[in-house]
Amino acid sequence: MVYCSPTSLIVGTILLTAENLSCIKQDRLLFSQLNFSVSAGNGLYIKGENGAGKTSLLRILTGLSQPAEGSVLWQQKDITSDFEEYATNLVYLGHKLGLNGNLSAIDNLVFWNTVNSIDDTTDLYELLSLLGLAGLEDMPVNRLSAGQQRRVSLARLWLKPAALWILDEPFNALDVQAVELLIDKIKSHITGGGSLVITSHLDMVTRLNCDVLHMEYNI
Amino acid sequence: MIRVLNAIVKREFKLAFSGSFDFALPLLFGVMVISLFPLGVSPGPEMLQKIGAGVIWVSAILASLLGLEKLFREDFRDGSLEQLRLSGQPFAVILLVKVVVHWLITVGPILILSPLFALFLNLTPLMFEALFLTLLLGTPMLSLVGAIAVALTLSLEKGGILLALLMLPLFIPLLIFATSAVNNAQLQLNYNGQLGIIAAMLMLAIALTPWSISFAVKVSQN
Amino acid sequence: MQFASLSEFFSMGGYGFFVWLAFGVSFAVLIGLYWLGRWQSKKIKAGVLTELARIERIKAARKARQNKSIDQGEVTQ
Amino acid sequence: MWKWLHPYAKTERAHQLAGTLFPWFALPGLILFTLGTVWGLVFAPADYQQGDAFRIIYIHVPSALLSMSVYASMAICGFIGLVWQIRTCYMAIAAIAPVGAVLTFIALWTGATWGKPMWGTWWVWDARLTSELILLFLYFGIMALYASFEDKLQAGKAVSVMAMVGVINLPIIHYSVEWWNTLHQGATISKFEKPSMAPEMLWPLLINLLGLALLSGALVLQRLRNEIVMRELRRPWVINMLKEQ
Repeated sequence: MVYCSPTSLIVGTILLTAENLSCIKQDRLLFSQLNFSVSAGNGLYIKGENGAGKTSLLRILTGLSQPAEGSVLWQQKDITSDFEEYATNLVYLGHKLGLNGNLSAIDNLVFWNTVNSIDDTTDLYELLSLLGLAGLEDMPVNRLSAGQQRRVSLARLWLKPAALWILDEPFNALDVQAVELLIDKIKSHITGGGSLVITSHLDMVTRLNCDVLHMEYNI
Repeated sequence: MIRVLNAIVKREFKLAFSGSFDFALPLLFGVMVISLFPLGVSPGPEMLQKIGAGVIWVSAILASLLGLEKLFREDFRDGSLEQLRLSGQPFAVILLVKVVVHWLITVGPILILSPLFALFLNLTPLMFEALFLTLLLGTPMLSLVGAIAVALTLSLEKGGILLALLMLPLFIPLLIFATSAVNNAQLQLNYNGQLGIIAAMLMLAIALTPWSISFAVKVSQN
Repeated sequence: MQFASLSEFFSMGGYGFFVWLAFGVSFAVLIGLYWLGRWQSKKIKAGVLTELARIERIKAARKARQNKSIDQGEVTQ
Repeated sequence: MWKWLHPYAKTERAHQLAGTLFPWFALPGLILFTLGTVWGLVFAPADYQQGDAFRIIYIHVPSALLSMSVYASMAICGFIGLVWQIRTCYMAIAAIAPVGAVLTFIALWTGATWGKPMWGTWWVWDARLTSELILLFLYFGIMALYASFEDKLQAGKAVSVMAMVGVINLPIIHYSVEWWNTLHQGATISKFEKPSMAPEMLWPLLINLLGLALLSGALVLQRLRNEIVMRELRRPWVINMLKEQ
């Protein structure tokens, strides 16, 4: 398995392309004919009111949902043609954190590392203390607060050298320090040649110098 | 790949046996259903021997239904299933491993305690042998086919009764052949035919279900 | 013609009750299904009107909100 | 603009097609069904063993045969829908399932009313009645599953999978039940089996089969039209069509 580590990409190459995407949820057309691309060293900030379909769009970009029309391309190839390869280049943080509440932060991350075939070189304890979770590493995740749980899930951004980050409201429940930490991490990811698709209701994202896609609530 | 599967197996066992007795609930449920029958029908040893195979199999089906409900549910709710799908590993294989481990954890105890059931319902040793073999070959099929329905109802709040409505009709052939095998054993007849049919159904399930389960999960995640 | 008289036809050789019960209920169920479909289609038509009204409300609310934000000098895309 | 309108155009076309086809199914179906029923009830000879109770066969056998094949057609729709991603197929499943359930119910009901004079009891665990009962559960499962989803596209995919699982199981269920039946009560079954039928008995049966098939088709088309309208409520063509009426 070959990783597309962010640094190996030339800034400006188009990585992710959305072609004519449209999405229907509960018989309502959320969006249609959406075209955009995200290149290496660039981010896309998706803005829009509740119910505009931001999360649905993000899930389509990850390949978890199928669009009603159109396709998502990764380096000019349809993601469904080799989904496993696409997935190795992707970190997705959604509304659901993907952490089992009965397992500790360490157990969760070690498991995630293994299934993602990431060799354990990072010191997880060090990483978790960087995220402000020192001393909570081996506590079952459901005993942590919402913000702490989200920090655990953010650790994935440090662990997997993926070219594309798709982050759905990553700042939710985070305190100021954690927000700053995450913004720094995202900035270094982008300057390192990675690319990013992000939604947020916070204006923090304007500091990231991203392209903006405004989605309207479609009746 | 082996490392990944190993990690999944370990995680499932850890979750099943860490503190909670959830894994034993289907077994307890099965034992209780079985012990209701002598009370409800008649405690006469001959009567029990006659209905024994059917009772044990119906209880096994209900118990595995109860156990299956939990399969995937927690992982779907907390998003682990999404992360697994985005892990770059073949999703169908991962899910198949989860089903197999789930079968070991919830149905395994039922198999181990099946001598007790045979004792309760006055089955002869020959009948027990047939019962054990049919359970061994039949219950994996229950788990595999049931997993499709479970995966389809993941995103629904009220899974339980709908799940029963979807799955129970599909299990009728298994019930018929399994009980008839045990009844044959009671009459000291050959029951290889029935076992063969159950084995064939299991093979068919192994061949077709992994793909269907992963497709069904994807439908739920959509 | 197998029956000499009408009353003989209705009695169906003594099985009249069962034969007419079988046919009667079957016809009733089929006709019932047809009428259910008719009734549904009427209900849908009524539903469309409420749906259209809802869309109008959303549009109006959005317009009002846009006007307000323009008044406050916000830039909207 | 046109490109994303394309899939809706398809449902619009399906809606029109269903509307055009409806009278072609309904009228011949009605005529044939009436013809077959009158023939069966009035002109066909009575069975020498069962007398006039035998005439229930003219509704029981067509509905029993159709209930099975309707399930198969539902699974075919599901397969087409999943493979080619056609939303109209999912809607067709939703339209077919209640019709199939009604046919199954008719088969069960007429079987019971036939059984009472023949066996002296309303219900016997006879092979055909048992498989029809299981089939009814399968239909109920499909309908309940479809109704449970908020998102009907997801519902359509789910019932497609379920219908295909069901259709693989249906022959297994059918033969296992038949086998089980011969095992347990070989004696009663012969009474219910179709006697070798004289042509004057067979013709009305075939006519009724065709008539009921066409009528079921008409009912499916009617429900399909409803389902399409319900699902495409926001499309301009639906709104215009409903406003015109």
